[in-house]
Amino acid sequence: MVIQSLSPSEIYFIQQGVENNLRNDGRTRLDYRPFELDIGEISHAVGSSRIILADTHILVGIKADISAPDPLTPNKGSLTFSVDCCPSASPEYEGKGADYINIELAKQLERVMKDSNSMDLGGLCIMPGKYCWNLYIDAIVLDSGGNLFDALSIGVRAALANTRLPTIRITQGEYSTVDFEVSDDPEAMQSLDIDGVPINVTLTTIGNQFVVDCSGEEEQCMDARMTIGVNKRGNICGIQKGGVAGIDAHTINQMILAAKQVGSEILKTMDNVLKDHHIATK
Amino acid sequence: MEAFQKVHPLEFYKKFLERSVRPDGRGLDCFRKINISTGSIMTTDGSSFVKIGNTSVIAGVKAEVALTPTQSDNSISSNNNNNNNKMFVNVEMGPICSNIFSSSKPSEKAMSLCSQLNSLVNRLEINDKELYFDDQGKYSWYLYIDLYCLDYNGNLMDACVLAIMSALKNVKLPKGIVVESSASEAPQLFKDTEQPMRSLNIGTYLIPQTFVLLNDYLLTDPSLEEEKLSSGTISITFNDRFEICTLLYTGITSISEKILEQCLEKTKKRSTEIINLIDNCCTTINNSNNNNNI
Amino acid sequence: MTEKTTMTTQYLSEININIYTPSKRLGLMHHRSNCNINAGTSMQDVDVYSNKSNAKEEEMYDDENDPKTQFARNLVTPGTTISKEGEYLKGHGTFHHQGSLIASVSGVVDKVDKLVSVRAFHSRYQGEIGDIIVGRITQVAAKRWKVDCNARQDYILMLTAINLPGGIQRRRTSSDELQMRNFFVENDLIYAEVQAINGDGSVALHTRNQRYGKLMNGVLVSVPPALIKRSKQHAHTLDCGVDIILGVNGYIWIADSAQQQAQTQLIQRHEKDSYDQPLFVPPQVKQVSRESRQKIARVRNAIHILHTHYMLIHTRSIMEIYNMTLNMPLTDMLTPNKARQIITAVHTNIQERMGFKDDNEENDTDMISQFNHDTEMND
Amino acid sequence: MSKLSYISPEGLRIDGRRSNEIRRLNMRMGVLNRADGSSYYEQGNTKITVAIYGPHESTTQKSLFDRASIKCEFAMSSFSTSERKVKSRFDKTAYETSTLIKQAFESTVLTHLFPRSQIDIYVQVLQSDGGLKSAAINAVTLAMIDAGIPMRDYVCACSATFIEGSALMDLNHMEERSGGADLLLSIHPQLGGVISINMESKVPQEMFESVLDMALAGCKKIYYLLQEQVKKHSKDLMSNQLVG
Amino acid sequence: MKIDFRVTNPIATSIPLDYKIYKQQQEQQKQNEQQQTISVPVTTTSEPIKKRTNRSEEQFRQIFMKTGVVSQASGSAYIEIENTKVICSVHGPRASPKTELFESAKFSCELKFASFARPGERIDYMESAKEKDLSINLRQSIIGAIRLEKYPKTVIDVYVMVLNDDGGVLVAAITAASMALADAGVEMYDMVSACSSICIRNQSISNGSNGSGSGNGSSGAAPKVQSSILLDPTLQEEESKDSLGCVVVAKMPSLNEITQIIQTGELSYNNTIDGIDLCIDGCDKIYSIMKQNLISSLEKQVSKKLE
Repeated sequence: MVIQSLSPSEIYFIQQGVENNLRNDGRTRLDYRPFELDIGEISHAVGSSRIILADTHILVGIKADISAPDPLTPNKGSLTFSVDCCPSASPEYEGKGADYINIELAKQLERVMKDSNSMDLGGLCIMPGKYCWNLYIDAIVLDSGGNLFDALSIGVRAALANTRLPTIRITQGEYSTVDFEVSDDPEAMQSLDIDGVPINVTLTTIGNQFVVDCSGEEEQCMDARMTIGVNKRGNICGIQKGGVAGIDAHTINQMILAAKQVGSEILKTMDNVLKDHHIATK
Repeated sequence: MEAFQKVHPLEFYKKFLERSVRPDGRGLDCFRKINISTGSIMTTDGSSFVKIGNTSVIAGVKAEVALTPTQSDNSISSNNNNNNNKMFVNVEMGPICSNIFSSSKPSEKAMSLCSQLNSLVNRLEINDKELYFDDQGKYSWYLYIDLYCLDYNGNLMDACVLAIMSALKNVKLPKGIVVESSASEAPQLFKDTEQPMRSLNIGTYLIPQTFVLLNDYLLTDPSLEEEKLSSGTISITFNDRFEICTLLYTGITSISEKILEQCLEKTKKRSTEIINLIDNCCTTINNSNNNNNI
Repeated sequence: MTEKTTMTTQYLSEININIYTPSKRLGLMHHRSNCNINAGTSMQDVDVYSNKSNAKEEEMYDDENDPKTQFARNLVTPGTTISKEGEYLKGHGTFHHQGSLIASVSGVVDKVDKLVSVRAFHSRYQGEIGDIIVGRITQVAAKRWKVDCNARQDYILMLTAINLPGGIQRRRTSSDELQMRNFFVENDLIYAEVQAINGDGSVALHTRNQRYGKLMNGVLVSVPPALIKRSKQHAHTLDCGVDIILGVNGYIWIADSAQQQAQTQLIQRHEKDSYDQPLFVPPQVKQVSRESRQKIARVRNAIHILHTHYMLIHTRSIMEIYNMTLNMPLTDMLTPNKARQIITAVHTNIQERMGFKDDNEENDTDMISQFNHDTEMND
Repeated sequence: MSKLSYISPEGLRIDGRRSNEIRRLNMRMGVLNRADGSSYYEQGNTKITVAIYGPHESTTQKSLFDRASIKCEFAMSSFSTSERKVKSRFDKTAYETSTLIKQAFESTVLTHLFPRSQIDIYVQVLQSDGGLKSAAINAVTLAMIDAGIPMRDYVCACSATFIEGSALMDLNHMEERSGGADLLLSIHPQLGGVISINMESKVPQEMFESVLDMALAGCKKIYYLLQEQVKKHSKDLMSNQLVG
Repeated sequence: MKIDFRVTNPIATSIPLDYKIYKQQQEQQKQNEQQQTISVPVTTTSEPIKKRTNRSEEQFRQIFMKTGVVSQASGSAYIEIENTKVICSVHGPRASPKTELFESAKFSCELKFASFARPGERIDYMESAKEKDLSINLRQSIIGAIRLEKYPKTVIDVYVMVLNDDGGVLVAAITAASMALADAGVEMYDMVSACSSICIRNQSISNGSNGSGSGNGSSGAAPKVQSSILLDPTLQEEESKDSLGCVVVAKMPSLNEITQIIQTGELSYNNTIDGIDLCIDGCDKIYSIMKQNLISSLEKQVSKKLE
């Protein structure tokens, strides 16, 4: 089926639904659809996760390699994000169609995850100035049913939680060359601390109300979208507005408050799920 | 009147040329107003902004350091002879300056201009000593000159040459210090910010002049319209000892020596005017000079 | 604006987020997937198949009377030959090859004396004359509209095949052609009937009836067409006060019946007297109350549950789930394991009813008997 | 590379398989909701998902008046191979595989039933450990059946090679890079027709027979497993309705 | 593939560092020579923020604007915010090569950095992700203000070139683009003005650990860090290690609608809200300056035509 485009009366019906806080599928304005999260499924990657949020199906894989760090930040590793909306999500993403969406998604992830120094990149550094870990975080959107920003950030956070990097021992070789051995016994794996890693909460204004986690058809009648990154400490880690229409200042404050609330809720639930997964895969 | 100009541009121009005047009021030989301002870009070692009538070009020079190529490298380097191409010119004509250029594929005009300017820039007799980073000359400066056309209204060649000249005159190079650290690591290069910066003295001046043949009238300093209607363009660059650095003729009809002589005469006449133009723009050298007469 | 502030703060507290382990396990991680035959280390190969490499046309080994095998015998996959001699007629989903009839889709074989056809599980809708469908206008072309009906290609609605406003019958002039846009515009939902199937496979629709026309102020749900049982009547009013149109092509339209009646009366009045001005529907006619919205949402979720569990969709199965989830909050119907509980409960109900065999179903066959061919054909 | 012996003296290969065994298969159908047909196919460590849209109104002008046109796009995810390399969908190998799939299914799908319409096939490789082309063809077959698109027969493909004097079936990445003869065979198992044979390196005549037979046996085995999976999937689908 | 005619230098060149800073680091290294087993190469560490000399925390940098600078474009504008210099040209509603009907105009933005725009090494020409990201944000901010349905089947292109980057590039680009669109006579609901603010950790209180200070896992509690909010930051302030986060707001002042908000870095809820409020009334101030400049430019153009 081609991306559903709705008739004016359907859009009006959805707006009325949002107006009196009962959406087409019975959810209220701040209800999230139940989603399924699975981690550690791709054996080649150091960390991976799969998230199914109703129709949206995203797979995140993380690969790592060792290289010299960026001269500006000698004692920090690096994170690189890339998103690929493959045409199986919708025929619209075929060929060059997906370029802009991929960049926007990847840049939003980078802004939320990297600039807000949420991850302790120091931990990724093996030897300041000489060697550090570079993490390449790649996400594939297999099926898109609305709300890609949130699903992507939850998937990336889960994949980071699942990352296991082999421990490296540095021995001072003669005449100041440095050699190090990679020990790959599964027990002595170094995992990352994802406590500070934020997730996105996207609020969409339909009519003059705003809703969370909008489905594919609700995105058709979206006026404006605001994606807000929230982390466990309740801080705001990145805001980006999308959509054509403007939003007045008062609604923005409310949106940020709602995002903080919903974000901390998701983070809490997510961490228990990751804990049981952790115990299950031990 | 506009309708006639749009429908039959050539006849429209012929009417004017008979009385040896141009539609915008200029005579055949007079030039559009030129103004040059330098030092407007803080992040460069030297910059200039040239505006000839409506054509405006901005030039920025960035100086970077590397090992001076020893004599052996010198022989194999390509044809341009002196200061073994330590200066690199790049021209960008993006969609900013006019809607005929697209951002994806670079235009041929920019490419041809770029190669001409690169060969021209090596005509400036700047001896190697000027570009030495440290006293022994082990390291030397490399100048990257980037030209961006901000408004394309004809006669871009002159604007670019003037921009390069004034930008190079505006260049300030700091004194270099080389610190030999432990054997293994390469020596570290520093610039000494306490001492005053020295400017680059350039051997000669480049005096550019472009003419256009419009059904056997010779027009100087053509605007975009005149360039489009013309059957040939001649561009000449002299240095201050009136030696010809470049002479380019592109056009559909052949031209006689007589016209060439005329062009050479006219350029000679005008060279003094351009030299003091370049000089006075550079005499007001003060870093905070960011006059905004763009 | 003040109303909004109280709205958001009031229910900020009870936000419930629920995360599950995936029901459709992909089993990407090799050794942990529980569905393969013998759990061994990931690299160890399944050699149980190697000795059966020369499997010929293997026999079904289940016992005869279990309904599953009785059904399983009819199951075919592409390429299996249905009959060697050739006296059967070729229906849908089959093709002739060197004299023998071979199935081209995987599905259930329906043999009606000479005609053999195979009905696939998921497949696009194949129009048949007289089918009632719901479609969405994709393009306004010269003298016709192109309509997407979840089918192999867009169906065509000719300008001549619609009722002119005011019910007058006349030849279509070029001025009608110019005002096509005020009949139907892109993305409009229409309720139409298949009029004819042309030689080259393209299908013509018509809306030459009072009931047909543009659908407004409701919700559309799309399901695989195989789940909609072809029956005489497709527009129903469920006893919970919700209008539902089960399009044979898998598009289902749900709307509030009270509001739809008010809307149709308004349109009829408009058709009679002021059909030349454009139709204006006042907001109070468009208004749908919160309770009816809840009913519509419950019906929509019920259909969603039937679709995910691949069960036939018709009024009785919808109402079955509707009544069962009356006391359950709407959002619970979305959660996967709650949905599974509902389905098992529905199964046990049908089991008991099947056991008593007391109900004399109206002509609508119940789900089990639907599968022996004779009853289904005379529908 | 040190002379790695591909077959140990007892006849076992690097990953412990015998010469006539295929890697473990794990398949699922109907994985994606929005696509008409979808499948997830796993052969050893090679993991592929396929989505099929169609037959639907053909968007481009190249719609054929008498039959459906098939479009295929093959993409590898950047974390699919061991070292990370961003492979665009437009590099040579991707095009080569997509045309191979397109031709294989143009001869199998009964395209004359849907004039002027279009079938889109999108193949996405999640993890690649050799045998990409054969795994992709088998995965697309499953997705086609899930989409209910009428086909003459299954299309089963298998690769085979000739290393150190014996023919091996279903190669993984290391065996593919061993430089031996690499043959890809795709057939209609029940109608018996061969759809395509791709052989890149030169092989003596008599060796060719044994490699071909090995590939044929591989295809038959894969066909048996595919059919098993389709039957199981259909039974699951019908189970709700049947038990009632 | 773009054929790259650019003239490149075979020899790899680099930027010499500042000798003064090098000397200070040498002394500092000598003191703690004992623990340091592996010598850390000297790097350009971003120095802490210098107190603002010429303007207070809530004051703008000096702004100069001019429209109609490019004769060939249908509308153009040049803006200088002290050292950030941006030129923008609009090639107004022109026929679109694509044939299919679309009722509202297509709007595309492109932002490019001149290779000498940023301090430090010369940027070689390549379509960097940073430029693409800025173009997307620029388009996002402006598209809400243009009445696209007035120009069916047309394309409006905005090209922005950054000549000198000293912080606030996106702010300058948005202001220049809306001035250029007004100059091109494109119908707009309102001009879009933009403003940025930054949240800086005061040196005195900070406990030295970079990143978000001491808030360890106590969800909801903002880190106990004294921070102040500065308006219109320069590049040095933006990239210093003391900056906690930066907020950019684009707004249509007369309709009082915010068309774009971008926040980077980690800020507590109150800091974010204060930053946004500061930007909002910053936008109103800039809006009045934009109006004056536009009117004076139009007057000059009209007077030139009358002569």
